[in-house]
Amino acid sequence: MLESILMIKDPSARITYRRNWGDYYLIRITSPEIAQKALPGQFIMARVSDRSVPLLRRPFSIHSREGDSLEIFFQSSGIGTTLLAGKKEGEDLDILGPLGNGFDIKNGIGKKRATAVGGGRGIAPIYFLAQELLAMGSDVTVFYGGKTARDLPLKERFEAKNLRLMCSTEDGSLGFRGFVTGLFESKMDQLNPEIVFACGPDLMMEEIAGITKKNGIPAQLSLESIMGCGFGACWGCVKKIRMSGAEEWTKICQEGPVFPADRIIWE
Amino acid sequence: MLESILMIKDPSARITYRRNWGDYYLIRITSPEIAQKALPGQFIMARVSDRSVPLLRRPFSIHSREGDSLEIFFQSSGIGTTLLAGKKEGEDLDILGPLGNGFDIKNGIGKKRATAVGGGRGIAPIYFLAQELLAMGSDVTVFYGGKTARDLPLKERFEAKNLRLMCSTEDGSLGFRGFVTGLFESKMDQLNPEIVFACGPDLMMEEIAGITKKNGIPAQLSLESIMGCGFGACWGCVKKIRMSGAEEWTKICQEGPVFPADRIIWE
Amino acid sequence: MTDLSVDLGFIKLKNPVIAASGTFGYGLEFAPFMDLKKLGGFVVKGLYFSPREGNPPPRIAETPSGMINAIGLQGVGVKNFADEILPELKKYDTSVFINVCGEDEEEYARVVDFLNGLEGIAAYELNISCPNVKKEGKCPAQDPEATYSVVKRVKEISRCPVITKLSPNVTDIVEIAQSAEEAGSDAISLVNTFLAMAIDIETQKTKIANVFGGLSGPAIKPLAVRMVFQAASVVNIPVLGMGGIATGGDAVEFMLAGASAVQVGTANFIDPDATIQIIREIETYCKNQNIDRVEEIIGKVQI
Amino acid sequence: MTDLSVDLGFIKLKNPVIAASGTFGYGLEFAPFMDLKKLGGFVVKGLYFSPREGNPPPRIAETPSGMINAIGLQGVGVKNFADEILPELKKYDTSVFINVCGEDEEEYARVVDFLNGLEGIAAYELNISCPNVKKEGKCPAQDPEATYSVVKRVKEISRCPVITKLSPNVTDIVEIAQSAEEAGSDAISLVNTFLAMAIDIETQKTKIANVFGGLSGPAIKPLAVRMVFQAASVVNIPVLGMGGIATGGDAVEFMLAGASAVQVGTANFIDPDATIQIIREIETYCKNQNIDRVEEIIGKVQI
Ligand SMILES: Cc1cc2nc3c(=O)[nH]c(=O)nc-3n(C[C@H](O)[C@H](O)[C@H](O)COP(=O)(O)OP(=O)(O)OC[C@H]3O[C@@H](n4cnc5c(N)ncnc54)[C@H](O)[C@@H]3O)c2cc1C
Ligand SMILES: Cc1cc2nc3c(=O)[nH]c(=O)nc-3n(C[C@H](O)[C@H](O)[C@H](O)COP(=O)(O)OP(=O)(O)OC[C@H]3O[C@@H](n4cnc5c(N)ncnc54)[C@H](O)[C@@H]3O)c2cc1C
Ligand SMILES: Cc1cc2nc3c(=O)[nH]c(=O)nc-3n(C[C@H](O)[C@H](O)[C@H](O)COP(=O)(O)O)c2cc1C
Ligand SMILES: Cc1cc2nc3c(=O)[nH]c(=O)nc-3n(C[C@H](O)[C@H](O)[C@H](O)COP(=O)(O)O)c2cc1C
Ligand code: FES
Ligand code: FES
Repeated sequence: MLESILMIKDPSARITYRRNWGDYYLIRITSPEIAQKALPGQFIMARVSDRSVPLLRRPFSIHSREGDSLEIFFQSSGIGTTLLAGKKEGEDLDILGPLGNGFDIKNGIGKKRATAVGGGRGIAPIYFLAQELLAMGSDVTVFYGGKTARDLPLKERFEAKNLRLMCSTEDGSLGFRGFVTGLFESKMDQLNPEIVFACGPDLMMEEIAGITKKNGIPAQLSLESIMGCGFGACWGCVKKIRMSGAEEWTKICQEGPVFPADRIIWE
Repeated sequence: MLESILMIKDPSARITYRRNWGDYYLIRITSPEIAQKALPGQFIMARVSDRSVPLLRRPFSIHSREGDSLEIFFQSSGIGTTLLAGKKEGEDLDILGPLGNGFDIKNGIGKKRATAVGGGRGIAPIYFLAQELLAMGSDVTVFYGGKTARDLPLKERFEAKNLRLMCSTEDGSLGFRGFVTGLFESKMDQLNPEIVFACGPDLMMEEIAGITKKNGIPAQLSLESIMGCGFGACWGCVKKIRMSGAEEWTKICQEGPVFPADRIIWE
Repeated sequence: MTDLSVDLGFIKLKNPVIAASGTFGYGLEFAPFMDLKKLGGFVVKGLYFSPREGNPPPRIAETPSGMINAIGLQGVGVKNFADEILPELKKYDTSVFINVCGEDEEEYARVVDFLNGLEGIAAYELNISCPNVKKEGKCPAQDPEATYSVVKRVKEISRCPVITKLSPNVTDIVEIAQSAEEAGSDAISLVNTFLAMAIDIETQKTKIANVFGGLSGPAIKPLAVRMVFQAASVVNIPVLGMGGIATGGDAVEFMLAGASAVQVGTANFIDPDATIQIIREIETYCKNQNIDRVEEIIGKVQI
Repeated sequence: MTDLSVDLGFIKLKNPVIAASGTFGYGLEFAPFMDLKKLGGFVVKGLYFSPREGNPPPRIAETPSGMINAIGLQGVGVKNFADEILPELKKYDTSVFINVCGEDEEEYARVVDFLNGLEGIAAYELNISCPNVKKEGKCPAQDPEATYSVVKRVKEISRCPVITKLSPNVTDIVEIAQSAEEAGSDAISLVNTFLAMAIDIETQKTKIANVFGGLSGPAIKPLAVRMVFQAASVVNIPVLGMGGIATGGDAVEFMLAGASAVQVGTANFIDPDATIQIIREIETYCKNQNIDRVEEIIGKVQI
């Protein structure tokens, strides 16, 4: 409830920078109030069109924050992301944010030996998270996985930071050959993380949950779901989560998108 | 039927030039097959969006033709014309054309002392018509009316041609003060036209019909109607026209948009 | 090569794409833009016995992802059609369906009786569901008994197969579909347009002179898919699905829901060659999904 | 200054804009984005007697100019609502309507009975029209007798005015509206969502886990306007119109068609302050048209 009071609608967040690598896009937006309040793992809902096709806003993790600006990093796949990819510098974007509860790094949690895993576009919030962890003086390892080398466009961005980066590709064109979960599991003993953060498709999240559970390490996972509103009004985005005892269809947008791995019920 | 066989769909007519005066826009499009066949008074149907809002194509008169290119001249008013106005040089436009039956200037009709009247954006086809009439060696007078001087952006374009131009504005900011039909009527005796062509809103067309009838001069009027298809398939665009004797709801897009004034039934 | 043909029992179509009635004129209007014989077939504009004047304009209004029309079935009547248009259509080597209209049961029968025996008619499609003719939008397809009665009457005299075209403006599409089947209909097609209204807030007048009109286009697709699914789940005759189809993917969606073939309506206005593109896109879909015969996908939605 | 207030007889609203049930949470979700007391009112999410789990996901799918939902009325139940939420809502100084749900007549009565006498309830809105709970989408609002019976039952015990919310999934909206009126309903609201379905052609599964869901949003506006017009033409109780309202112009369209007030649903998801913008736009419209009291436009469409 506290977080949600901070939600803001900024109908004219200015796009100040835009670049792309293939169908991956990075957009920087000036939106002082939202940027200043943003926490890693939170997201925005962007209005990609002023027509009724597509009708709904689209959710994007906050990829980084600098002063009055925030960045999003996304892959253009469907109609909404394609329209967003077509926006130009100087155009305004109508956004809601910061939304949801991000990664919990307060109370010393972030100060530990931390590992963060991002699969594909799921890397988006990991960058913001890693920066905040580093600022806390934490020892950070980032796993970054994708299909091919072309799906790891942020490699250099991460390399420029004072952290350990481990890459994987399914075709072996860069780093470890295989899934990022495989690489992550194989490095478990060596890294011995005290806390794991991850973001990616459901199947990957389920595997991370399994691996961390087996190793007795707490994990926080950022989930995706189709969202009608992004701010708790539609009850459309639910997943089954163990809440104060009972298993409930729980609103990802409001109670999440980040949940402790052991509270997520996999179907 | 003959004309309709010539209809073509050109999904990638290239926009090569675009300019505007306030909310009036001129767009030049390269579309060799359509341009070469175009006759004055014919129109195109432009797909202004690849989404289902707006759903239907929009009709625009052919404003001029030069080699492989044609021009349209329009006022941005609703969603479709606003989207079209936003298209940039170098973009492709999906158009159907040339559609309908234009002004009948064959068989010596165009060689007479001709007067053409355009109100507001209704001036669009008059420019093409005037050029063709001049090419036939006809003596041409053009009446061009609008609300204010700002609504007569094509004045100079016409002045550059070898014709008589008479302008009117409702507020008197340019030329005659009043409706273009008033100016036209007042010049009737002096000009003594043998044939009158006109394009504009229904009320204006009805007045022109009245004036020319009173003076016993044949007139050809270009009508507007909401169009579902533009090529005779939907029966949506009808107006009441006297066809081979009987009064019928007649498809403007196929049998018109230009009709002899004495065949139009005004409701 | 995917086999795109579909067998409706009473007729085999080259492919499952039929142009819908009232949106494809008498077919000829589309000849400049496409090769008509590539179509699975087309349904001509609704025919009453006598020529009809149709409704006064405005007859069309745009709505979000849709359009309202109230053409009022303006048309040439059976005699002119048989004399002047039908002979022309034979040239095009595709299945021609006749959309049969009537003010009452008697008129449906008269239209069919008149056309019976003429060459070049693949089947009749009984339009018992046009909402634009009467102001209240009422039609036989809103009542199971009325549906049964008119279908039965026509089946008794018809020398061609009969497809019954259903209205979506009903509480329970299933009972209407069953009535049509019981009365002997060889297939059903759905949906016709949804009764709709739009008001111009500046003039405070209705955007359609007839007050009400029928809504068509992408807006109605999810409602039409649902009805096709419900109807196809209960009847044993082929279902021709339509409502908002604009792409091959849309056509596939209807087939997965249970349609043996589809009809394309409003999309023809926006793209005169929409049907051809849709056929191509269905083929691509089948290739990507390793489907040899398009018939395999009929009703294959997993629920 | 235009007078935006509307008098429904049993209650006077500041302005004709009410946030629709299920799209405005319990109201509190919107407090960060807007000043709730500027609203004409809002309807809380549908309440059954007991807490409800709702449907499994996916619960939402986008369609052209619309969305399908099958939330399945997940909710806290009357007790939690009365204890924890209703007291919070009093702070906001606007009319709070309770959307009452039930598996059967008995449950509607129990919900009303439980809430009866609590402070801060402007009226009950009987949701006899939710299509997402049962797979077949059936509900009392599809039958005039069932409608009459449940409304009558609730009216007998209710200490608040009762608004009956109608389903658009019917052949004849007029007879249902009349049943509600005869049973003593103080007003009717319409439309609830249209029963719909969408299929993902890649997975060949339905896009909604519940198979069917309800279509809302701009796509349905022309259908909803038509039904509001038909219903308002026959009943003598106020009509609350809704379905696809996204702008002040849309709201005006419903009022011209006969609605005394409007509800805004899906638009709240896209713009949490949609209602506020709509109120402003209605005011601008009235100013431009020289209308002193917004009530003047109710039912004023020229036909
Ligand atoms: C909390 C959250 C944060 C996200 N952050 C990012 C990010 O930083 N970068 C990024 O590239 N993507 C992110 N996504 C996924 C992104 O929102 C979808 O890729 C996007 O909505 C697809 O929209 P579309 O119109 O292009 O695709 P379409 O397939 O046309 O979308 C159709 C509908 O499905 C929804 N949808 C489709 N894919 C997804 C998905 N994977 N997750 C949720 N809804 C989906 C859309 O929102 C829309 O309602 C995030 C999703 C969530 C829930
Ligand atoms: C044969 C013909 C030739 C035309 N030539 C020109 C031209 O050269 N220049 C120009 O500026 N305009 C021309 N028009 C008018 C132009 O088509 C409309 O201004 C345009 O369709 C408006 O679309 P919109 O989406 O901007 O407006 P909206 O108001 O959003 O359109 C809503 C619907 O109404 C229709 N519509 C709105 N106004 C008109 C109108 N006046 N005539 C016909 N349909 C309308 C639209 O096509 C659309 O279906 C012509 C119309 C016709 C019929
Ligand atoms: C302008 C227009 C005219 C129509 N005329 C007829 C008709 O004559 N007979 C008929 O059965 N259906 C008629 N229809 C309905 C269509 O055949 C089809 O059922 C409906 O439009 C839904 O499909 P769509 O969304 O693909 O257009 C007409 C539809 C439109 C838009
Ligand atoms: C996600 C969602 C949930 C809804 N839940 C309810 C509900 O609980 N009770 C109800 O009466 N209507 C419910 N509705 C229907 C709306 O109140 C409204 O009648 C419908 O959405 C049409 O209006 P719209 O097009 O403006 O959304 C719901 C609609 C949506 C989209
Ligand atoms: S997206 Fe609407 S409640 Fe979560
Ligand atoms: S616009 Fe379709 S027939 Fe004229």
